[in-house]
Amino acid sequence: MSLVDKNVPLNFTFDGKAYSGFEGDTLASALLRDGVKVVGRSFKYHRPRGIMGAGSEEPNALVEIHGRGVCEPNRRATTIKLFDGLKAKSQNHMGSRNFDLLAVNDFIHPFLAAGFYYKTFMWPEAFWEKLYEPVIRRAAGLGTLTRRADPDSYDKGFLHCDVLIVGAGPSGLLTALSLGRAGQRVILADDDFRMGGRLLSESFTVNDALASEWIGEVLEELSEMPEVRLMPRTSVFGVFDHGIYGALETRTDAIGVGGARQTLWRIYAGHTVLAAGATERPIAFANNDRPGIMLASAVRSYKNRFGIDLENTVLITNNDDGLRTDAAHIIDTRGGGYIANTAGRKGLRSVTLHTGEKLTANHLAVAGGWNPNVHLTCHKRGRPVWDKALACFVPDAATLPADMSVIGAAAGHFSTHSAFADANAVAKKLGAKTPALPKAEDAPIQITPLWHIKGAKRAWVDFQNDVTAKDITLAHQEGFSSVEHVKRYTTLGMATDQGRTSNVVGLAVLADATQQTIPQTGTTIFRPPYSPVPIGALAAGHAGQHFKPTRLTPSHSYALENGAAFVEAGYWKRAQWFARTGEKGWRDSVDREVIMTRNSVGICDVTTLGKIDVQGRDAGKFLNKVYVNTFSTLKVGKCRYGLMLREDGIAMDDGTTARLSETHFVMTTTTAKAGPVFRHLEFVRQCLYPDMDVHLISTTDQWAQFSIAGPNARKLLEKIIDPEFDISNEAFPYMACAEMKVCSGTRARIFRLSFSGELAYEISVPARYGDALVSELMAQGEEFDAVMYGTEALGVMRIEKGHAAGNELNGTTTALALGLGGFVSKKKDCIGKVLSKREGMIGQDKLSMVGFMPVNETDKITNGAHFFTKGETHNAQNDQGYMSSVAWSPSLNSYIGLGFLKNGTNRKGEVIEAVDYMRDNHVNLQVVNPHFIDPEGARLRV
Amino acid sequence: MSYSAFRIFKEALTGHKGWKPVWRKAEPRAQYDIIIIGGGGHGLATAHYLASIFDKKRIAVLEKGWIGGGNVGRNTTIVRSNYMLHENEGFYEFSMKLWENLEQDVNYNAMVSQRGVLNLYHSDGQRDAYVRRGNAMALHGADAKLLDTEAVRRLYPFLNFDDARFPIQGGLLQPRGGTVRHDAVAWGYAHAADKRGVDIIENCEVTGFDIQNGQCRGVMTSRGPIKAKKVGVAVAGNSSRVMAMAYMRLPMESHVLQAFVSEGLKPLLDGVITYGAGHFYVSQSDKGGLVFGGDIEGYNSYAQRGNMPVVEDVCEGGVSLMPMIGKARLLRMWGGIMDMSMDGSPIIDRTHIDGLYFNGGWCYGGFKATPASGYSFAHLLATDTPHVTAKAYRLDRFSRGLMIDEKGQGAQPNLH
Amino acid sequence: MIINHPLLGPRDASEFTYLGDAALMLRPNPKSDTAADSFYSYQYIRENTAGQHRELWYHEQGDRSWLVVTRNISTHEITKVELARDVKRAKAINNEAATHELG
Amino acid sequence: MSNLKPTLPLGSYAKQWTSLSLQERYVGEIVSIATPQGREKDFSSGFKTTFGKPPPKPNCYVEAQNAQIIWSGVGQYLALIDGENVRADIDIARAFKGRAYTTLQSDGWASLVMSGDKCLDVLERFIALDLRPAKADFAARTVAHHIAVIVIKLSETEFQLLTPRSSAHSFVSALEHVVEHVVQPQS
Repeated sequence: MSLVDKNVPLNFTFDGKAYSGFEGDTLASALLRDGVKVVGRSFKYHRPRGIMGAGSEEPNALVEIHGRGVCEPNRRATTIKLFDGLKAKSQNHMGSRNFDLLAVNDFIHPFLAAGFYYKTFMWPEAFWEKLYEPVIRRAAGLGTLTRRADPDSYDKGFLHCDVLIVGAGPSGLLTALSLGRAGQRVILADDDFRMGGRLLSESFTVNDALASEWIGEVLEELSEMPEVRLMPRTSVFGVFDHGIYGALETRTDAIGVGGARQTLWRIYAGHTVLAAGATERPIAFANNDRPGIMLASAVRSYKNRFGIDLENTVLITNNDDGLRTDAAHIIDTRGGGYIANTAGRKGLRSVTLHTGEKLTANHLAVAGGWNPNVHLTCHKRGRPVWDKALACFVPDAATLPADMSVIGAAAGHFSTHSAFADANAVAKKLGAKTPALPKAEDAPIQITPLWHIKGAKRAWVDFQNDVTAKDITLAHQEGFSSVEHVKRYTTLGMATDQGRTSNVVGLAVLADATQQTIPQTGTTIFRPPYSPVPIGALAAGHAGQHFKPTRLTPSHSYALENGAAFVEAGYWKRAQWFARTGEKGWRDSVDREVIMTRNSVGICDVTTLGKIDVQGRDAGKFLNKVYVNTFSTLKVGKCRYGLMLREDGIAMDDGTTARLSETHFVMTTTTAKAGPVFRHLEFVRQCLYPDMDVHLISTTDQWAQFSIAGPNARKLLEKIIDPEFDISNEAFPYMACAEMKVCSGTRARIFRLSFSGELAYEISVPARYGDALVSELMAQGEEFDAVMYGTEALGVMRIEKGHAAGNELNGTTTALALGLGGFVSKKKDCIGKVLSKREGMIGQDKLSMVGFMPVNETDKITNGAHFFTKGETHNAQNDQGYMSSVAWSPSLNSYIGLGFLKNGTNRKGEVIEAVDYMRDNHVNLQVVNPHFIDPEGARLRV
Repeated sequence: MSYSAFRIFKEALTGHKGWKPVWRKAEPRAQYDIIIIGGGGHGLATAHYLASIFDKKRIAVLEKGWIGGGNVGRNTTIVRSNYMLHENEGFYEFSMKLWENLEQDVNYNAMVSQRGVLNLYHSDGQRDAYVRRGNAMALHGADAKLLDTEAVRRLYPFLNFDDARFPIQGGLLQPRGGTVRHDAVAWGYAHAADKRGVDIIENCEVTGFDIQNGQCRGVMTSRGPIKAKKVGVAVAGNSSRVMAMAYMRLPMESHVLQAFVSEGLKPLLDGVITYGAGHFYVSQSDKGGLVFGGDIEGYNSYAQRGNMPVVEDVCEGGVSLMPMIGKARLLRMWGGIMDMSMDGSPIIDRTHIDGLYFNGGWCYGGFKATPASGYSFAHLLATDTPHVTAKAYRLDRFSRGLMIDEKGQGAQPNLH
Repeated sequence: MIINHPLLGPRDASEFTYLGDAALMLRPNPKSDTAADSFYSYQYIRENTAGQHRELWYHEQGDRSWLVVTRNISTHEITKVELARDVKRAKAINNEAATHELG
Repeated sequence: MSNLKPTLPLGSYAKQWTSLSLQERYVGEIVSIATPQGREKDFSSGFKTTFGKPPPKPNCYVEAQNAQIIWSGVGQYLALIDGENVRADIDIARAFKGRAYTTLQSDGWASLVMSGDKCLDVLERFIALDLRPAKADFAARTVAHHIAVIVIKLSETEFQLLTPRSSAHSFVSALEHVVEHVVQPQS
């Protein structure tokens, strides 16, 4: 009577050899049934290893799953649900799994004791990276990660419930039943693909019938309850704040078969019932790691659940539960029996008893007692406590999260009866009526702990990381007596199984060495995740282009069709330049865009600039607080440049703000700072001055905004503006703004602003018209040879004009340094004003923004260069500042730059050295006025 | 006891019976010349340099738990000296030079492995900032190379060059950067300090300062009062808590930073890579685990643990940069408490209380600073003058407007 | 984490942006003689006590409210969530009081 | 009327799966309406006059004649108004007799309607809000895949999603990715 379906055979390969198993098998059970002994190699000594457990505790049988040209390494064969076509391979060997060249480590093991590497490999100094370390690195590691993109796709989701039940064994199932009947929203999750827990692996009865019948009835009822969600193959791996749990649901182990291979769930639970069961632990004795030596509970799982009779089985146990295992020979350590050694390198052949008697054995079942799976009680730093009678750690009510209950074996209540009793108690506590207790076994725990059978030979504690009992005593001898030190020094419990089978045994060995009790020696803290989680699942949905959203401008389609190259500006994609046929490189395009704009007219999409509607009776007063200059006096129909400081006196952002009515301003921010500025304004509004009448709304996406710049800007704009509006210089001067209509009645806002230094306007229309407007502007502009220009030309023109931008507003510059000290109103307070006056932020020797031109006109200026006074040594002490923006100016036929120079304002005319080691470019530069073009601003006022 | 290959050979043949404790389990004495509070990397390094360079005697290190249990034992093991501001770069380059001679200095293999630290850039603006930084490094004698996309591809062909939301444009490489086996740093310094007579006293929690007339004369501890001529505090993560016992408030918040390790994998990644378009940096340990991390959680915390959003954010960064790691599995995560200072840079200074010295504010950059921090703090404790590379790390720099703000984020610690 | 928004009920903390100590609501008086000192403390000095912490969170991906959250920063337990504007209005007789205390 | 041709943010997107459909829905105009400080009573009566109903509570919307009004923040509402009227903000301010600050938002949002039995299975893989117990007048703003979204419950099997115009394409592609893990493409 087993739970595999022999009518459904499944074919698979292991290390290239064909095998077959059945529906309901794990890879481990199928391999065992086919007599495979050696499944992999251990981490350090490369010892042959077989299958030790039957669940997620497995430390030995790690394999790779292959598919679609990649592999998933380090999978426990015991948790892989067999599927047809599975290709699995063993890992961590040089050669084959049966003949691993690195097994030489096993023969020189005395030289590889715990921490040996800390004491040597120090000479000669240079040999570490070149010789020693590469050798160590090659030998270390487990499976291999394929150097190709993960072909699988994952989901991420959010579930909400009243009660999350972790573990669908007897206690979890019964709890779910009661709560489900009471109409509560319940999630029942279990990492196994079949629900039932230990009942599946034992030969118990419930209500005098096979346990599987009871399980079937309960699952059937649960599956019909709309508020109950059954989640098999779901590992609840982490406990986070406020009742949030991380869980990983696996749909299939096959790689790249379409759909979501796994789903990462964030579960929001009102209460959590931990019914996670317990894990059996081994006993440390000489050569206890041979293939064929298994946990007794696993031997029973393979027999009862998977229908595999493991021949020639010997049992060693220190407790009654172990006696449930069928064995040809029983060694009950409570009667004084123990094992002196084992033999059989690639598969157990014999067991030598303390008497010297040698038993022929192919399998050895080890029953060292059970450890409750308390892991999830520790993720919020709860500490389990030692229960002496049960010889295990149990959850401590005092440190348990208030919204968590632990029941059944996870609480140290091991019998099926007590599991059911716990379930009813917790269901009652959670307000549900409970059914009569199902009738089940109630065997008491009878255990006399035996942890370690001492001897000269190595006895494994942490199988995967090859930590032996001797390593732990050696660590203690060297002063590493804190359990955390021992872990770190020996690597005990640090392998992929996180010490599931080794932590308590290791602690016991350490306690023995320190002559203390186990609770005196300590406990180890369990950290998330309970079981390893694929990084791909944690990143679900965010690979490749989906890593972050993409924001598109209203002219995106137009730009795509007109040769634009795009640049990332935060999440935005902006046109960088528009290449025309015949242009050899980006510089050709950018130079043309600049020249044509300065000679006639250019159009640029500036929608990405943040736009914030500021409305209210106190809007002017509010802006006075956030800007260094005054806005309350701004006339309706006018714009003003504004500089905003952080409270620490450093420039935060700048932009122009227009006044549309007495109570209505429209602020613009830089593209990068749109979000942070909005947040800051809301902080000022809600947290500092909640009594001001001000409302803020972001309108960045609402309005498509274009800059129209160049001597012909007005002529172009006049062609589209509706005839009732006058935009002559007299009627609509520099810094004017108004709501108007364009293209026969299209609502538009016109701002006479200039970033380029030319006669310029910014026009904004509801974004629905953005795409049409840009085409219309270009069509109407044909007679002027109008061009679209991108961010590069925009940058060139603003550098030519000497406007600070993101490179200058870099979070370390003051209004003074930016040459904007004069903007700071002396009549009023503003955010940042007080702290901007600290001694370290004022004074002549501070950095200030100036312009630079090469002395030798063929020299190139490079951004990021550091400045030095001519003739001084190039070292850190003499550093005079740095270059922040550089452009080739087609207008001046020269490279130009903006940068910060100590006392820069007073050094105009001086020749300094710009030093750039990164590009090997050292040049002499002349310090000039940062306003390279039209410093008087005549052009923008025409 | 001294370590050597010969010694290992001998011990291996004689059953490892001769190994002695790496450091003595010292009992507190009534009085010391100098007490260091905090048996982490910085505190133990300070003790080592006080004894070895400044020839000081009667030194104790007081540790409330076990040594190396704080941030030196819970970081991502990266060492580098690639800073932009001179106030930092000089200090971290000094630290790098000390790392390069660490093992010989302390006779303990901390596996200083200089396999390179590569910071990727994805925009012209980032590139220019890295050029400025690389030039600052060069001015301090550090090594820096600007790489273009192709050079990055030659180093790490498996990064996402084809389908990236933010394409890799290049990187700033510091070949001398790398990793160090973090726990071994604490043990190595403890070993060396112990050999020079420093008392390393574990399970000894400081519960108060003995301050009279503006003068610190010792400390109260869970194991009784201990007198000292000078007391140095090196308890990053808990600085505010400890200094509050001296009635000092600091320009600092405590935040939690999570770090992650994958299951062991065969060698894949030689050096350290930092993503410029997401919160993700990664290296591979000698044991084969990918060690990676990202940003701090963003809210004040003294709990050594974090939450899901950051885990996901870091993994999203990882997969977008290295698409193959989707198939690697996260094995373990942990959190450390960071002293986040108000400008992202540390403090090594005297306090207004005579005899009380402070070292903290390391943000999440404390590990790489360990040797220079120890050296500079020892210098300050021994000579009452700041070490030349740590002169800017003053407590009063905020009131004077002399912030050292690498990231330009201002007085908001969670943005540094 | 979950923040129980006083108007919207429980929301995942990832909808919010964190700023810091709620004392940042008490901007000192810029006209006071001690403005330089009080602004320095206001901007740079933090109690940073392990335990109860009143702090500012902004519901950036929600209703744009600034909230004052009372949270134990050793355990992350949240005991109170208020609208910042209500807190400010209730406490601030003088909007620019030169005080460092809140509540 | 304008001789510029308006475009919908997603170009009239529509896609059908076996048991689920997703399509862009033209909503007419969207106007943000804010309450002047200290004039809350005037505002309420203005609201009632204009829409014939009291304003919605947090997490809710109200159906008015030709409009759907969502609570969007303290003292702020988002009105979705039938029909094209690019001056809707000005008209509403007028209807409120100046007792409200209004801002045109129609072009700031893309609107999608998701219909079908599997809506909740898709949405639970997309946003963190608990939608299963949501009432019939539920509306709330949250975030999905780093993108803002306003979720409006129309019925048990129909939800309207408003998302910012500039990132609407990213939003749809993230949503499609999830949909295709839950339902099969229509054959």
